[in-house]
This record gives sequence, C-alpha cells and structure tokens, in this order.
Amino acid sequence: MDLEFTDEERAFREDVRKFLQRELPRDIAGKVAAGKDLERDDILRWQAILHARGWLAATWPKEHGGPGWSAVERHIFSEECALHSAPRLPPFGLNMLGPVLIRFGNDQQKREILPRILDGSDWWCQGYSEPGAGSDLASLRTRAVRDGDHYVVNGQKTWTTLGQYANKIFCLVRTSTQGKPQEGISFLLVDLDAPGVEMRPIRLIDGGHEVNEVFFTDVRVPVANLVGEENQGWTIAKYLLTHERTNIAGIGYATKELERFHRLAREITRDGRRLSDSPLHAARAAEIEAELEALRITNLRMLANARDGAAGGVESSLLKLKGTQVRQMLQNLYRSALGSQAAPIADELSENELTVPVDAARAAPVYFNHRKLSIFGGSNEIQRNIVAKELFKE
Amino acid sequence: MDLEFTDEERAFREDVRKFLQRELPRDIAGKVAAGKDLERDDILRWQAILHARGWLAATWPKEHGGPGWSAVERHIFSEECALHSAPRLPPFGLNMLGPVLIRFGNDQQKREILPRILDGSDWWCQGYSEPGAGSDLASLRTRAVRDGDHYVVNGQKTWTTLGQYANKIFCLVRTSTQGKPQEGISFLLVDLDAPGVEMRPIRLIDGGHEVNEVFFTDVRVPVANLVGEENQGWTIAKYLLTHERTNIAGIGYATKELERFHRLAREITRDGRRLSDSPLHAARAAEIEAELEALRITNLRMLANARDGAAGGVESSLLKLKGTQVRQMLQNLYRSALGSQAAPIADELSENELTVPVDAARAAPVYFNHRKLSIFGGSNEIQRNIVAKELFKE
Amino acid sequence: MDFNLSEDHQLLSDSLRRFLAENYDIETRNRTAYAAPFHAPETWSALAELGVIGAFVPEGQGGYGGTADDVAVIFEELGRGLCSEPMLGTLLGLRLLAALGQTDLAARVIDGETRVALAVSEPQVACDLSCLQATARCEGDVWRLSGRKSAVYGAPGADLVLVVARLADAGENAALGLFLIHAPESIAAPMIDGGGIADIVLDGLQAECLSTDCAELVEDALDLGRIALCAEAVGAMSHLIEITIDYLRQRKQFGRTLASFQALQHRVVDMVVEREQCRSITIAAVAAYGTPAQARTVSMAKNLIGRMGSWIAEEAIQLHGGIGMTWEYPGSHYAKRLVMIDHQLGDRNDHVLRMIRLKPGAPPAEAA
Amino acid sequence: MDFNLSEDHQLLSDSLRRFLAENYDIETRNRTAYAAPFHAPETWSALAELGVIGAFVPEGQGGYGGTADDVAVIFEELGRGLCSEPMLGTLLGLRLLAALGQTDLAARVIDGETRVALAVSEPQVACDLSCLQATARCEGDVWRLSGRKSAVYGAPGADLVLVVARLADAGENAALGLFLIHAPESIAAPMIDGGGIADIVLDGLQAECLSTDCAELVEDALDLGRIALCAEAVGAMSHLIEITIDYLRQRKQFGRTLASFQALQHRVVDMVVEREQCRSITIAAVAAYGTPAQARTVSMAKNLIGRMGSWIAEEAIQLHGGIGMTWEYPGSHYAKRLVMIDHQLGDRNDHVLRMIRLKPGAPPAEAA
Repeated sequence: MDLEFTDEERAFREDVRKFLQRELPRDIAGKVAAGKDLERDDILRWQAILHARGWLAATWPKEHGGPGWSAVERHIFSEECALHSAPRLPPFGLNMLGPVLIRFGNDQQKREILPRILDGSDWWCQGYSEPGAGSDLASLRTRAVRDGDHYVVNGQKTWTTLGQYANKIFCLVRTSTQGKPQEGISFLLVDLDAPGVEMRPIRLIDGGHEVNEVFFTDVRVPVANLVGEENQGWTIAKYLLTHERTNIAGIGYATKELERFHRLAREITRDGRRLSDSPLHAARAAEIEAELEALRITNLRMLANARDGAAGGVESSLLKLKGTQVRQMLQNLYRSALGSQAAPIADELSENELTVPVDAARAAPVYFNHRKLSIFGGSNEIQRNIVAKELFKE
Repeated sequence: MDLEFTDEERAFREDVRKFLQRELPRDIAGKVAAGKDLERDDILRWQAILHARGWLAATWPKEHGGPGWSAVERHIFSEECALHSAPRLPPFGLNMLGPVLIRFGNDQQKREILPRILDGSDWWCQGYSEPGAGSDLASLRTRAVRDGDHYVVNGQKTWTTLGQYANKIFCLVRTSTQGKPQEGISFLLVDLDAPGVEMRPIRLIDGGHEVNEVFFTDVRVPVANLVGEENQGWTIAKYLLTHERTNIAGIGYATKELERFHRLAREITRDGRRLSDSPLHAARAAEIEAELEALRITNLRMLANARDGAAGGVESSLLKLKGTQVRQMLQNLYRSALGSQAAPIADELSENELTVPVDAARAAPVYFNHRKLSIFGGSNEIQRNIVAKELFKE
Repeated sequence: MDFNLSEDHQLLSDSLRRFLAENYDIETRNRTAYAAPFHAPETWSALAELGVIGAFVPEGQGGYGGTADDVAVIFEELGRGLCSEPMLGTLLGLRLLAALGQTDLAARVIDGETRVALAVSEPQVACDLSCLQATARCEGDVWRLSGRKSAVYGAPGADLVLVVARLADAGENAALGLFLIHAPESIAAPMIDGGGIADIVLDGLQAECLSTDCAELVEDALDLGRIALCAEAVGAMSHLIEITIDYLRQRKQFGRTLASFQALQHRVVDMVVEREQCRSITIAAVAAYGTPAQARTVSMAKNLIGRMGSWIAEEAIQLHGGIGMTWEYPGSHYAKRLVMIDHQLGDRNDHVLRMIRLKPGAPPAEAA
Repeated sequence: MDFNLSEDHQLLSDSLRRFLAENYDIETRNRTAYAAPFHAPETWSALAELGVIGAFVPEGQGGYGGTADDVAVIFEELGRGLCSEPMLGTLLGLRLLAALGQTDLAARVIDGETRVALAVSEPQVACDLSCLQATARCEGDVWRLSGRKSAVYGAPGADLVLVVARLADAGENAALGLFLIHAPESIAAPMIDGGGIADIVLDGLQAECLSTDCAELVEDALDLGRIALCAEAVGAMSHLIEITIDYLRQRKQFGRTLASFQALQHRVVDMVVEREQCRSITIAAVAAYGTPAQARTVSMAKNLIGRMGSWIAEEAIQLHGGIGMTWEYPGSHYAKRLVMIDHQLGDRNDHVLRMIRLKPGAPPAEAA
C-alpha cells in the first residue's frame, strides 16, 4: 500500500501551483474566495488563460486539444485549482459535450464544434431536466419531430445552469414514443439564437441567478445537429453519467472551506472568547476534518481503481453522497460561526461597513446555495438507490 | 395554557412519594438503580406491597381491584416509581391480560383470573410473536384445532419476556385459515404446566436471560380458556395496542438516567479533568436534557388529550419513537462516560474491586440491553409506518 | 394542566391567521421583506389594530396582555404566515419602554404610530451581557454613547432606538444603562431571510438615559424575545412540513407519487416528531418565564429549536428537490427563516453554554 | 499511489482469514471469549505459527515485519473473524520489549511461548500520559512500583506485564519509566465484548527497569495499537454489514423481503458509505505512522472509527430486529465489539481533544 504520488506527479503538482500563482487573476480568485457570483467575462478570461497553456479541456485526448492527462493528473489539477480559488469551469462544453462528441460525434461535428469550445466562441449549456422530469429523466416530453432536413422542437427544459451566458444548448429530446420511454430519446444541438427559443431566469433561494428555464416553440433544428443516431440519446446520456467525474467529491473545495473556517475562527471573538478557543466549534471542526481526510483517501482509492481500469458506477455515487455531506457540514459550520452577523445580505453593504472579514460576508447565501449539492446532478436519494441496487442485486 | 397539576394531583404525588420512601425495599431499589437483574421473588415482594396499598393494578377500574386512577394519576404514579428506582412491573398480567379480560372476558374468567393476578398466585406471560411473525403479527402460524371441549395447540412462540417466572401464558393462535389472515386468530389462555409445553431460554446480547421461546406440542387447552369469541383475537390484540400506554415515553426512567450521568460525571476524573468540566460531555448532556424536557411536555400534552377524550394512536407512536431515542442517547452517554472502565463485566468482580461507582458498573450491558427499546413492542420502523399512514392518508 | 388556548388567545390567533392568509401572500411579503424600509406601514397599522403590539405589554403598563403566552400565540402565527415586519425589535424595545414607565412612548408604539428597536448585541457579543463594550459617559447633564451595536432588528426606519451601554468610569462591574435615541443613522441591510437589520455606530451620540441599571430587565426582554423566536419557528415549521407533505403527494416520479416512497415517508415522520418536540419545549419556556427556571429553560428551547429548525429546513428543501431551491417557491423562504432563527439572540451553542453556566443537571422546574 | 495489498500481505491476509474461517467459528470463539483465561493456547500457537505475532516487529528486532501496514492487515482479519485472543496487549507489549532490546523475551513472545501485556492506563487516565500517577521508586538497586493500573488488555494469564510508571522524587516533569514484572496478580474480568481485561494493584511490587524514559516509545506503541483497533473495526464492520445484507434478503415481512423496503435500503447504503470512510481513515493513519502527522492522523482515525463503528453496530442491530439482540446470533457479538472499540485507548472525545491540542487546522500530511 502506498499513498504517495510518483515523482512525476509531484513535479506536475508543482507546475500547476506555479502556474496558478502566476496566471490566475487576483480579482477573479478574490471573488471566488468570497463566494461572489462571477461575470461571464471572468470565466472567459480564465478559460483563455488555461487554453493558452493547453490545460483547458482536462478530459480531452491530445489530438482534440486536451492535455492528455492521466486520471491522477486531472485530480491533482482540479484539487490545486480549488485550493487556489480558481473558478469552477462550467462543465457543459468542456466535460460533457466535448467527450460526447469525441465518442459519438461525426467528423464534421468534431471539427467544427470542439475548437469553438476551446477558444470560447461557443458557450454551451445543458437541456436535460424538464419540469416533470428531473431525477426521472426517461419521462422527458420535449418533442423533436422530423420535417425534411430539420427537426421541429417543442417543449420546455429547466435547471439550465448559466444559460444566460450561453449561445448554444445540447438537449435530450423525444424523437419517438414507441417502445420503452428510454428508447425514443435523441441528443440534439440547438442554437439559442434560433427563432422560437426563449430563456427565462430562475431565481434561487439565495437570490442569485444561475439557472434558467428554456422554452422551445416550433424551433427548427438542422438534422446535421443530431449527435449519434436518432433514438440513441439515452445511451449518450448514460455514457455521460458513468463517465469518470474526477472532481465529484470536491475535496479541494472542502479543504479550502475548512481552512477558511479556521482562519475566521481565529479572527472572531464571541462573548469574550476567541471562536477558535471554543471547544464546541473546535470539536465540530475536528470531526469534520476527520471525515474530510477519510474522503480524501476514499477519493484516491477510487482514482487508483479507475486508473487500474476498474468500473466505477457505484463508487462515484459514494463520492457524491459523502462529498456533498462533508461540504454541506462545512458550509453549515462556517455560517454558524458568524452568529448574528450572518444575517445581513452583505452585497448591500460596502466592504468597509462590514465587521466581519469580506470573505465571510456571504457565508449564509453560500450555505443556502450549496443545498443544491445534494439535489442537482442526481439527488442523494437517487445515488442511494443506485448503490442499493448494486448491494441488493440478486 | 397551564402546565400546573391541580392541588389534588400534587397531593397525590406527595402521597406516592411518601409511600415509596417508606415502603419500597432498599435492596430492590438498589438492584434497579444498578441495572441488575431482579429475582422472581423481588418482583413478587414489591407487587405484594403495592397490592396491600391497593395500587397494584393501575389501569383497572375500582370494581375489579384497581385504584380507579385518572390518566394523570397513573402518569404521576409511574413517573414517581421510576424516579425512586421501583422495579418496572411486568405488564403482562396487570396491563395486558387484566384489561383484556375486563373488556372481553366472561364473568367466570374475570372472577377466577383477576384476583390471582393481583395476589401473585399467577404470573402471566405473553405468547404473541413467532419466529416468522414479529412485526407482521397477522402471519402467525401456531394452530389451535377444536377437538370436543378442547383446543389442541401446536406451534412456537418467541420473545416471551420473563416466561421463566410464569405459570400461565396468553396466546394468539390461529383457529381458522379462511379469509384474511387477521380473521382466523383467537385469544387463548394456556397453562404452562400443561403437557406438551416447553420453555427454552433465549440469551440476549448482554448475556442476560429475560426472554424465552415456548414450544407447544399437542397441548390440550379447555375451550373455557378462550377469551371473547373464536376468531376475535385480532380485535383483542388491536385493543391492547391502542389501549392507553401511560408510560410509553419513559420520562421517569430517562430523568433518572440523566441525573445518574451528572452524578457520575462529578465523580469521574479523566485525563486530569473532572468529567463534569468536560465541555463536550456537558454540552451533549445539556442537549439531551433539552430533548427530554421537550418530551416531558409532549407526554403531558398527549396525556391531556387522552384525558379530554381525544384518540391517540399516532400520538403513542410519537412518544415511543422519541422516548426510545432519548433513552438510548442517555444510555450511550452514560456508557461513554466510563471510558475504558465500561469494558469489564462487573458481575464477575466483587464490588470493592471496582474503581467506578457500583451503580455505573453495568453501564455497558444496560446500554446493549436497551437497544431492545427501539425493537420490541412494535419497532421504531413500524411506528414510523403507522405515523406515515396517518400523515399521507388520502 | 391545560394545553388548549384560552378563548381570547384562540380569537387572537384566528384573527391574526386570517389576516395574514388574506392580506399577506408570499409576493406581498417578498416585496417588502427584502427591500428598504423592510416594512409596510399599512400592514403594520393593521397588525396594531388587531391588538398584536398591545398584547406584548401588561395592562398595568398600557397594554392588554404581556404574558409569555400572549407573545408565543402571536409569534406562532407570524411564523406560520412568514411575516417579516419588524415585530421582534418592537417586542424587545416596547417591553423596556413600558417597564421603565415611558407610558406615552409605549402607547404610541402600541398604536402603531411609532416604531422602536433595541440595540443590545455587538459584533463580538452574542448572548453574554457581561461582555458588552459600548459605553455611556455623563458629561454635565448630557449622556454620550460610544461603541458599535450590531444586529439591531427592525432598526431601519425605527423612530426610537434603545441602546444598552456600560456606564463609563465605573470599573469592571459597571452597571448597564439604557439610553434612548431618536431615529439614529444606521448601516442597514436586508436579512437573507427577510426583514431589516442594522448596525449603529454610536460615536459620541447624545442620548436620553432611561435607566442606569437595566441588566436584568434587558435579560428578561431578551428571554421573551427568544421565546418569541421559538414560537415563530414552530409556526414556520408547521407550515413548511404541511406544504412538504402536499408536494410529496402531488409530485410524481417513476410513475408513482413521491409520497409513496417509504424512505421519504420515514423522513417526514421524523420531521413531525421534532416539530412536536419543538412545540413542547416552547411551551416549557413559556411556562418557565418569570420563574427561577426561566433562563435555563429558555436556553433549552432556543438550543433545541436552533438545531431542529435548521434540520427541518434542510430536510424540507431536500425532499422538494430543485423546486425547494427556488426563490419563487414559498417553502424556500420558510426554510431560510428557520435556519436564520438560530442566528438571532444566541445560537444553539451559545445557549448550550448558557445552560452549562446555569448549573448542569439541575432538576426541571416543574418536578419540584 | 497503490492501495492494493503487497503479495506478502495478500498471502498473510488470506491465510489468516482461512485459518479463522476454518478453525474459529462463533461457538469456539464464545467459549473462550467470555471465561477465564480468555485465551485458547492452541489457537494462539497456530496464530504464532502463521507469523501473526512476528509481523508486529521489524526484522532488525527479531520479527519479520513491523510496519503499521503489517499490523493493519492482521487486525483487519482478526476483526473480520471476531478473534478475542489477547492480541492487542501482545502487540503493545512486544513492540516495547523489542524496541528496548529485550531480544530473548521478544523472541519467546513471537514464538507464542510467552505472553506479554502493557499496563499503561489508570482509572483516571485515558489518553494523556502526562496525567499518569503510578510511580516507581528506586531503593538501592531495587525498583518498587505503586499505584493502580487498569484496562490492561490481555493481562489475565500473561507471563510478562510491562508497567509504565512515573519516576518518583523527580518532580512535576518526571520521566516515565518502563518496568517488567512477571505474571503479577491481577483483578481480572471478561470484557463485555469478549477477551480478558484486568486491573493491577502495584502496591510495592518489585520490578525490573527496562527504561527510564519511555514516554515517546509508549506513545508510539499506543498509536500503533489504535491503528490496530481501527483496522479491527473495519474488518468487523465489513462482516457485520455483509450479514446484515444477507439477513435482509432472506427475511420476509408482510409478504416481501426486508431488502425490498426502500427505507431500510437507504440505511444500509449509508452504512456502506461510512465503512468505506472508516477504511480510508485507517489507511491514512497507517500512512502517517512514523511521520510528524502520526499523532493527529491516528486521533482522526480513532475518532471517526469510534463514532461510525458504534453507529454501524446500532444500525445493524436495529435492521435485524429481535434476532440481532440475541447472544446466539453472531452479529450481536460483532456489534458489541464495534461499540466497545471506542472504549479502548481513548474514545472519540479523547481523540478529538487530542486533535485540538495538536493544533487545529494544520494542513493534512500529504498536501505538503
């Protein structure tokens, strides 16, 4: 048994660190650290920097412009990005559509679309969920009816993250009502500028705008925008779901969050005692730290399995479950640490009117926002069903 | 809103206290406080004292030898008994068979059986559960076949508490296989001395002997021992389940257990600090105390409802759920407080070889034994099903 | 022993519930809750007219109520209706005005003409008044305050603010004084769960002295405020659980209603169990108010409500899935309120520590 | 990075697992586990022959192993097989004998001829060696011990007991010495989860001094013992979860297998998640052993295992229902072991406090 990274992997980590220290714009890292919303331009700026270094599309093979990293290198890279407060890259083009096209797309699609993801010409968003089909994706109802060289699309998608920044959307649409519900689904690329597409914001619990509804009314989509075969959409969707998700446990983020708590606890005094000297807070933090340290190893174990070619459907569910729990415990601890000062919406105060560190001022909205972790991307109940199916299979 | 007991109720509590202080034998209370097993004779001795005072059969009406108490008085009595470490009375004759006979028995049964419960001539035990029918009682398979003036009983019962002390058992038996499983069940009284009855001990997790298996092989039972009508057994069983269970939340026991923890914490030193000065233990105890105080009020609320004639099926499930949780938290806290000294089985040590207070020496076996609280008497999962059925009914 | 509402309380409770149901839907609420002045004068007048404010004060002091029971009945309905009007600050301030004989001011507050708030907590003080640092200094016959007050509920737009400050030059054990200032400037912001909050920089502010030894009165008012928050939480969690059950019964997945999934059913049952416990501990705190068990029982209640309120909020969001995360869905605002109640007037940890300070293991009040 | 067992470890693990499966069923185990001398010499010899004891000590000291990895591999299998032989005491004692150059004694322990135990904890000391009160006094060239040792694992019937005692007359910061006594009298009892434990009243006992400054060595041995307990817990919980799943698949209620109830399924999933976490934190502790992160990481492991082990035990009993409460069912003994591991060598709270003492918030070892 050996937990050590190889010399090459350590050297790689060093490279990543130096790069981040040198290239990651301070203003962007500051926003990330303070839990503020990023502008479209912030993300594009950071993507361009990564692209220039050849590190943008971590999961793509070299021939398509990826860095050709191993699973371990991808892990190291994303961990370091989190630790340096680099922005979380929207995964829709880079980690979802890209791999799908590389696996299922035709040559023209690869040639035309992949470079535009890399250089930021296109911002893709995802059209999977529908108001009546969240966890139960197979029941989706958005229709695409063939009409000559086009599909005519009607229906509604929802929970479309950062759709307001996007110009393109990939969708699961129903192209057949024959057979099992899964069998009549296709994977279709749609231009958001096309007539009949309308995007409306959904405001979330913390007041922020990060997801949207998308309405399709007689939208004409060229048949050339079909990825894979007609009615092959379910296979593609499943490929994406079981596709290795390096960063699903969010170790880097959690590590950063725990560190942030300790920093705050050293700064805050409450009822005559520094919070870091409060045994209840310290014990809670220590217990969460133990869980996080365990999760870090669990993540490495599963990473090593993946490297060694073992399948990992259940394992990514385990990481998702525990990873979201640990992060939510940390958000909870951090919010609690602020006491009564967690209540005001700090956006409305100028920074020099705050009596808490600027980084901490958004603790409550960030906590509420992160309740999504156990809901989106396959709720924790769905993850438990997946694991149970495996444990109790005949 | 008024939490106060009436003057009469307070006076009654004072009476009960004085009686307990005067009449409860010290040796018996000492065993109860230390979590030791009681002998048959200990319990009979205490029953005789209660009987002499007319306080033995708390739930029976006066005409049958009960004290004629209100629900509130019964509550006060059982709370004070727990606080004074009086033995828990076996409920089988007093709180189960007695009320059943009073409601469903014929005159002869009432006349012959009830006095023998009161004076200790008979010790009843319960034959409900079977190896294949625990929570799912309706699936029981012990058969009673009519043969002239007798039933011939064959089958097996299990989890028969204190059966080793008993000379009689009341059973649910299958007298018909027609219709729904519930419809073919009868309530039958069986003499444990009858030929063909065999009782075998079941040893529990803590090593103690408190439950048994009972085997019936061609046991002939007079038809006169049938309670109610043939095939009316399910109705009787349900009557018992929904019959008011005054002490289901176990407030008195829990209060005593919390007090016991604080006393121990003041005596024990661990790593240079008195346990009562350990913020982690103190905080845990305080949080459990808050839950217990809430439960005390919940219990009173439901008691007042019962007094006012409101139905209480769901309410007794709520009390059972939270009551067992609180007591199990307390058992857990108490066991933890002992550190490494919880490990030895103290029965094998003479009391002057112990370095912990005698009362605490059985903390671990008592903890393990009390895992039964959430299993026996309708598991907490069954209680949740009952409440859910009510919450989600159409 | 009687847990039923008195006839008067039933009437008050019913009329308040009806008023909020008919006049205060979630859109109305959200329009005022998150934008200055965090307050709708017409709602306020209506509440005053219903007798809500007057019920905070005993008859002898110009009100028509004043028991902890009165306060709890009202705040449970305010919680059920998710009312974000500045009622907590008014309760705290009015109690002190009335107790200190400021009859005229109190009467105007009761009528709804004047709004008052209480500035007690400071950036570094949650629960323990002995740690307060704001000071009051008497220069000639003028009192001047210095220091900073934070988490002043209902301060934005308040006509009167009462400030608790330590008397200067009186050494370690200096008494706490209570000072009145008129409509001070404040650093105001909306709370994430709705309603207005402010910091006040005292900075030499001139003030009228109402008391030179108010620590006990303030602690009593704060305990009553904690009871109010507990009752509010009970109302809010009752409503939130109700709409969660409704949602689970309507929403279908995999061809079945969510309500038919046993794992979800059991979680709702546990929420209901804790809601009953929260109601009970609030009753205990109400009963203990004004007795020697007051502080410790109120802290028990605030601890349990703090823990269970936020847990119920988290479970409710999770059981709803995505919809529970949206601003548009009323449940999300109830969930925020339940979580943030644990941040007001001391949180679960502050109150566990207070319980411990007040002697652990003391027997519950009633047993005596 | 490699989480596979080495070939040697795989071999050792397999042969130990096979040996226990074939020769150590639950009846055999329970016969020795709960009655003096809590030990079956034939089982002990067989384990010694398999190389189990020698694997606790490095080659340079007469063994053939000695890494934390060796220890964890062995104890995981001992846990899976619920072995109640006095292996923990032997590990602790042997490590010290070997490290202090007692080659001959160590060799006899390795061969299984001699049994050793370590008397370190005292009725009032769980985890913090600086609180030890037993003393050793040198009179002429004879050392005499006084005080009382408790929770000496494997002491009943042990040939050698090593005693940790403070050197007398050396003031506050007196060093800890290590002393050897032969087969002392002890106050022995079975542990509720099986195996023997004893108190030893030192009372002027004469002893051989092996070291006059052993604090660091003892702490290292204890940390290795904690790792052993963690690995044992991982083995035990793995087996317990397996038989729980088996039981749920077989047992029918209301005409369905228990395994088909979603609420029960979800609870088993949560148990599996925590089991994986427990395995991981044990790996972390193994990796940290001998590095500056040792103490803090071992405490993390002992804390997490303490919490999750007893939780898994409670859930397993609950999911079984009545049968899980019986002596006859093997699962009940696994459950007891899992709960009681939290009582050995410091519990969850002791180790959280140790983590805090060792600087909270220090970055995890590997990140450097």
